[in-house]
Amino acid sequence: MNSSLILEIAVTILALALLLADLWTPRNLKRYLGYAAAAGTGLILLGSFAWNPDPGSSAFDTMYVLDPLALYFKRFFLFAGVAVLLIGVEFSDRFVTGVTEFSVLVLFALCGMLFAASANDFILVFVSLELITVTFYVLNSFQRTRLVSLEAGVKYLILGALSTAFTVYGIALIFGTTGHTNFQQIAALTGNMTNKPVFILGLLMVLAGLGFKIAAFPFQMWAPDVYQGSPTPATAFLAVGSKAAGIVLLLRVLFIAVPAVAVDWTKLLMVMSGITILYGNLCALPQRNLKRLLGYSSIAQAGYLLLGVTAMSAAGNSSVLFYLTGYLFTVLAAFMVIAIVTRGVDGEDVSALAGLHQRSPLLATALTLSMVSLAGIPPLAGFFGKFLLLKSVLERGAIQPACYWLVGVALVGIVISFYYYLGVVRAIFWSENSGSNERISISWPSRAVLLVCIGGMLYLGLMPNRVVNASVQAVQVLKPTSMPRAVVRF
Amino acid sequence: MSPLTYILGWPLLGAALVALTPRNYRFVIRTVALFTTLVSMLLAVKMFVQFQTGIATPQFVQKVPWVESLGISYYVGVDGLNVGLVLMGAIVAFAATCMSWEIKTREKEFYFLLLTMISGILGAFASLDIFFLYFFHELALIPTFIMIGVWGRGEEKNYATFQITLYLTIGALLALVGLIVLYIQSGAQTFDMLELTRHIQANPLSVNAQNLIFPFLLFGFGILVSLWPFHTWAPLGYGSAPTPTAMLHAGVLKKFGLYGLLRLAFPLLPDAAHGWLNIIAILCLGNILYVGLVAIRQKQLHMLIGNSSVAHMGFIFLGLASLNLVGVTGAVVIMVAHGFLAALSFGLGGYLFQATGTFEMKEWGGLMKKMPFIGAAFVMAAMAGCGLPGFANFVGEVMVFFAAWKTFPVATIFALWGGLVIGAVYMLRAVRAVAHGPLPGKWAELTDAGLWRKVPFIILLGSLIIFGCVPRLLTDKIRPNAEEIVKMATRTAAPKIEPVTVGLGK
Amino acid sequence: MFGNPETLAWLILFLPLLSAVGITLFTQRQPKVSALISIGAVALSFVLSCALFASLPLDKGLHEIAFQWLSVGNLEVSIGARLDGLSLMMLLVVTGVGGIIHVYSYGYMHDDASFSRFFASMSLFTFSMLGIVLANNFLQMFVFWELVGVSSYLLIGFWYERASAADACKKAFITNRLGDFGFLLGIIMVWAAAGSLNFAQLEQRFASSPEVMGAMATVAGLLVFCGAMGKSAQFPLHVWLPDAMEGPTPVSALIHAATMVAAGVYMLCRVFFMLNAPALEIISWIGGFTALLAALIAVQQDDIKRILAYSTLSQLGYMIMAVGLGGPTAAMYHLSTHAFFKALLFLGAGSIIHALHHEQDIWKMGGLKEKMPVTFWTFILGTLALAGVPPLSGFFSKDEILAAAYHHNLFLFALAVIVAVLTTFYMFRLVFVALLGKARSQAVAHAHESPGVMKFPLLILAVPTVLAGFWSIDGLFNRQFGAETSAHASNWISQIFAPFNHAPAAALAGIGAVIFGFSLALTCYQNAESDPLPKKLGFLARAMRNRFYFDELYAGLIRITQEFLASIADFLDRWIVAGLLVRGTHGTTDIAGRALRLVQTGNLQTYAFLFAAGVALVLLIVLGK
Amino acid sequence: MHVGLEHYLVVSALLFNLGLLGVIARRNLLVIYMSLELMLNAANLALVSFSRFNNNLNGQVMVFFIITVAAAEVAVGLALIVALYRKKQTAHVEDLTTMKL
Repeated sequence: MNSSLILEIAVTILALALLLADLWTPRNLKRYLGYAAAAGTGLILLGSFAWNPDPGSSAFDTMYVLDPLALYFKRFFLFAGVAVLLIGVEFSDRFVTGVTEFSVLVLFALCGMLFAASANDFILVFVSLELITVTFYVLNSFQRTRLVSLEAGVKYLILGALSTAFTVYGIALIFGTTGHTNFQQIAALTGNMTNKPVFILGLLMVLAGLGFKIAAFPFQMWAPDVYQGSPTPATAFLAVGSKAAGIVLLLRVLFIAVPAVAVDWTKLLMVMSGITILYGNLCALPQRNLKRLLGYSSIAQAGYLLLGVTAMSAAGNSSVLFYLTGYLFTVLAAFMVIAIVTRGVDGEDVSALAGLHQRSPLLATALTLSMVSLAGIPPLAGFFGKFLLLKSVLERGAIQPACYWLVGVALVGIVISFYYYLGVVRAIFWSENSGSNERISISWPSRAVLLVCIGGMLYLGLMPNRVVNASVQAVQVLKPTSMPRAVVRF
Repeated sequence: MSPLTYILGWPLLGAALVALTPRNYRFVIRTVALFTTLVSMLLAVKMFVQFQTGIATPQFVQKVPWVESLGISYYVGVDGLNVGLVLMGAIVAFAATCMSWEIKTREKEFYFLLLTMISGILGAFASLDIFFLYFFHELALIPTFIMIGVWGRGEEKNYATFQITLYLTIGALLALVGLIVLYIQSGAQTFDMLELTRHIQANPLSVNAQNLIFPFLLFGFGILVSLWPFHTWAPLGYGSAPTPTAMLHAGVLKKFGLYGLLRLAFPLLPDAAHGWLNIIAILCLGNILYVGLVAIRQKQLHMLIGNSSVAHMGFIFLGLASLNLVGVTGAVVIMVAHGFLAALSFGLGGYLFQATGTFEMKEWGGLMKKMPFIGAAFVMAAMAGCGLPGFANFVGEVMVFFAAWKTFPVATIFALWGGLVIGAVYMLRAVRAVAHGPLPGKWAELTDAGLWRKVPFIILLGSLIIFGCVPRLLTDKIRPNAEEIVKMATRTAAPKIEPVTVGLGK
Repeated sequence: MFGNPETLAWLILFLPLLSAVGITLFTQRQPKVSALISIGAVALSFVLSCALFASLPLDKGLHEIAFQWLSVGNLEVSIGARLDGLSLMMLLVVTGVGGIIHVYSYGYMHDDASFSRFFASMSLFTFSMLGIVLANNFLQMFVFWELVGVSSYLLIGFWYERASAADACKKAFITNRLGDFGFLLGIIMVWAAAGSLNFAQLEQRFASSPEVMGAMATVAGLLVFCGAMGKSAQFPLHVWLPDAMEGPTPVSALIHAATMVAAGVYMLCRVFFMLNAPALEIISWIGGFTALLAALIAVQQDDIKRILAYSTLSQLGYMIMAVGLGGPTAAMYHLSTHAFFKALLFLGAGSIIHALHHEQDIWKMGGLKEKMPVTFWTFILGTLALAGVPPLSGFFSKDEILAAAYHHNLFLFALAVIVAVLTTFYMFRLVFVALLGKARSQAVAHAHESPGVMKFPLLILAVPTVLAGFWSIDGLFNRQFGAETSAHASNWISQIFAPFNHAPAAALAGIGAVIFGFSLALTCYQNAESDPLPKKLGFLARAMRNRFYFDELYAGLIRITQEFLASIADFLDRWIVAGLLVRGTHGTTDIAGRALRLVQTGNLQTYAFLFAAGVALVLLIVLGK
Repeated sequence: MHVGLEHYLVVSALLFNLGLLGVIARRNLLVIYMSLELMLNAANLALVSFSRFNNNLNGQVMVFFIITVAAAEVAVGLALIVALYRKKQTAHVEDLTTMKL
């Protein structure tokens, strides 16, 4: 057993330990187990920075690889895990039972994500995806006294299972046509597989499964309902973790398993990303429910992420990573705020934010900054992220003029998004305050998370240099260089 | 540390302080804002005085690498083209902060946004790095929208906010795309303007690439400058904006588009630019004549001023389009002059609105009687607006006319008509309606501006007159760079046909 | 240091500016001080002008001093002073007459609230006018041209509370702007073709190569003339001058009689070298036509100031015509003398109006001879001079014009003679109705002579009115324009008869015109109760009274052109661009959003179906190609 | 007759589509859920037949994974559906549309 699995193992052990500890913890102290989980995950995160494995190391005979890309995403997921666990504690008084189970489930999902980060084989793709999905069935319906939560759970259950079915069948077809499930081996063959319909069909079905995870058109239908219904921490994890897992798997499949096919699919990806952007932004425009709004916005964001993928270049991939990192802080801050603000009130209507700047300047600042960052306004992470994405696509435009149209669509999306994002800001500062006016108390861990998220947004916006370099270096394992060097063709 | 860093840093510092001050310490907030902008104004004046005339290379430069892998760096410095603009920006910024007394609600948020906007503006004009040029502009743009949306006035406020957001965001994004493509196509792997310029001079872009990029820049920047027919956002937007915002945006931030065209579009894409010159000349007539006529029809002062400020943009475009030393220099002079003028007239309009609570010109009349200072300032603003000698606008406009005659005789004739006749018509109508004529009884108790209220107007008028009487203060500084720009822009490049290879990734 | 012309010239130019600035900034509250500053400034510059005039040997080349104001590429503009006979004579006229009028207004305006503002504007005007006079290049002339425009705007609109005054100043400025539009265009053409703005250099260029302007020569000349049209209120831009009488009377005297309106003529003489034959032809016709038109209108006006205004118009027409006929000497000569006697007349009128408490209708005056003798006699002198009765100054200058017309163009000569007749007629109509006869209103009953500060200016002005003919001003100008100096006898007896020697027909015609006009006026208006002409002339009289309906005509023109276009543009902006396009985009986006949302039915089977459909779609996109 | 790979694949494809049809057409959650299991098993069948005909056991391994995961999925899913039934007294999808638009 080599050391490359150490993070996954640590997380699993932590989860099991929590389950045991839960047996002896008196009811009123259970929420502290949540803190413990967060702390433990935090320690693992810090440890991951201390620990640097040799790049090529792998496990389960190359089914699982530990390359810089994997490490980048593992840290990403671990941070997300810490934040979500703390959001969960904030939220715990709204669970009838099983505060600890919630944390444990989060940890299991996290474990799945960690595996997904280094999946190098379709079997592991399937297993890790399932680990994530199945735990999310429970997480989404965790407020089992609230009908919306159950409904969200069921919808996610059916549609998730459906997407799994497609993925699995796709994998079956790929295996059938290539006789392999390992990425490298498939890559070795794809040169002459590109014209085999069955193979392409299988690949597409896998793509559908991943598209479902990142909520990209045409597999995005579930997102708004599930985002709205699920408990806020679960939604946060869904928005950040499972989307990121989908992205990393998409990158790996496209650029490691089937780079040759990936190039042929540029057009497809462009169409998907363009429509996703428009769909998400347009639907978000009339939206009043905050979590549903973020659901639609997360669809739009998926579209932006796909922009980077369509660039088919190292620049594109690294910008995807950068954007995702910014998105991490942004969205976590937003959901943390929502979790705290909606503590008393039922439902998450935008009006709940009225007078927030008086009730709690910190929350107001955090939510404002995250909205501004999502809208892509300097000096925050979102601005530089969008800048990188557009830049990479425009570079692609030099060989594929269609990219200019895609950029045009993206711009339209950005303009539209201004309205609803700034609308939220408006609601925070300038809607007449109807609701209660007492100050909101925030526990210091949540406060810490918020500050870290704000810091992250500003850091990525104001001094992106290190993260950019890190992402550039992380995506070197992906091989977009297997494409012909592009030439301007006007 | 370059003085420019301080000039744009002080307002930012002020913004931070305001953010940290409790909202009920109104006085502290105001003082902080006034003090920081005052300091940055004084620094700007000092810089302008110390600026060495006759050198084309940027001065007071400071360069800090930001993202090496993309060749982005925080790079500020001034040469002839932007030294005047930075000075003007700082002065207008202070004046606008002085005018902010009219804001009575949520001062904390307002001053925070105002100071952010100010430092964004100054940064945009001080930057020699394309990325930061855009970055700062965007930083200044967003507060504008919020300020109009929240502290704006008039029944059409919401529509105005929507419209200005729509137009300006689209304009900015188009420009951004153009800039990125320029960066990519140049293959210079740097956003540093000077290096990029050098690189492109060494190996010009292919004509196709230029033809691809130029429209993005022209229309992107054009929308930002309310180039006809993308101008309707401006009058309504300014009319609905709170006075300081209108002063800052109409006066300073709006010039960003022109600055971009002058700095990047024309010199770096000469071949494409030549194809567009005639169209620009026609569009700028749209500004001068069409918008001028619209201004004649306005019944409300803020709409009239707004339209007139749009009309003035036409002269600048004409100057740029004439692409010769005199024209370009004149254009830059107008940029500076119009900055003061727009701030002045919007400031006066705002003052009258505060005093009387209306913009309807038929409601007013004979206000000169009750407020001699404001009235006199208003008359002077109107005169400057219709290009009276002694005010800086005249210098620029006359230079533009002289320059444009050789390239676009017909356009020049129309522009002259627009500047001398139409301008006079609507400006004097305004004076006639506002300051002259019998005084309606209801304004009997109006009083003139007190000493402190006079300060911003005096500063702005002073600057207008100084540069109007001693234009060489500006023109001598501008000339060397204008020469460079013209040389590059009129270079008949033998465009390389063999394709530029674009590294996907490095 | 006062010896060298530089300092003198600069002082002369900038003293009034200093006083204007000083008054505006510091002495708003002390009217008397302001008045003294202003008067002192103009008086001092008059003295200095005399010194300059004496110190400069005019026949030895021209003195030109300048500093560079603007220099970019091939556009070089300097603010300078060109000192030659033309400018020096003009300096004397402006500062001299101006000074006297300043003094006069001290009395006339003494009870006005904004005394300081008045004198500030007067100083500003003097400064601008001096700038025009001294200008050594086109752009400087244009700069001060504009400044003169704005200061006259301020002075006409001095009583801005009065709607009529407010409208008048607006009208004056915009009409002038129309002229300036042509003027600047002409300047630009000249610069583009001849490559310089400096008068001296241009003169050489034109002398060395007459075809320098090429085809544009005539056009450019006429465009430059447009400027003169505006300032000197020549047809068709003449409409503003009579309305300008809304200003205080001293202003009318200074600006709209003596100096500003003369600027046009002065400018034409200054740039005479660039006017070619066709241009001159047109100029002369326009001048002649204006002279006739204005004279006709003047015949039927009842407002004393308007009568004088129209007579000014027609005299300006004379001068312009003279220039057109190639006689800048005559033009400038008449300009100078006209400045004296017209100022005198206006000040006289002002003193009458002042005495009658701002009564301006001549039919409500009369019988002032005993009440205000000084005013009466000086006014009579002015009238005679204007009519051109020998040996008063007006006779000589007018005679030179008639002579010029006689030599060049007989038709214009006839026209000029007719104008001369009309001039005598309306002036004596004015005298008979307003001054002689018996009092026609209460106001007259207790009218009394004006105070000394207003009387003495009249007396002082009366001197040149009478004697200017013997100062050989024309000789000065002749030297300037290099024409042959007309034979000037030493003693004044022979000088009186000089006109009869060199152009007897013209001189006799002039005198005949005077006699004829006078007898007409005598028959019609000696102690007439009301105006007999309307009955005699019918429609023509009504047309004259209504200024031949020019204002109405122009109003209509503006309505159907500018206003119409403006309303169209406004409509497009308000409804098509802002309304349709922008709101449309907004609407469609919003609707699109709401429509798209409908897909989210909330039914998971819909979603499942769409998921499968999505897969099919993707399949189609990839395998379809 | 000789039964080849194609036959197995056709069957599995039929199963898959039947399952999909069930998911889309049937109203009862339990039935829908069973149809989903059907789809998974279609995949299993494909995998098994592929590995049988390619003499490659990875497919079989995959099948084991799928069966295990499916079992877990069913456990969770049924629990969820029961919880829902308790709460709402219905297991019909058209009753699950409180969140829409």
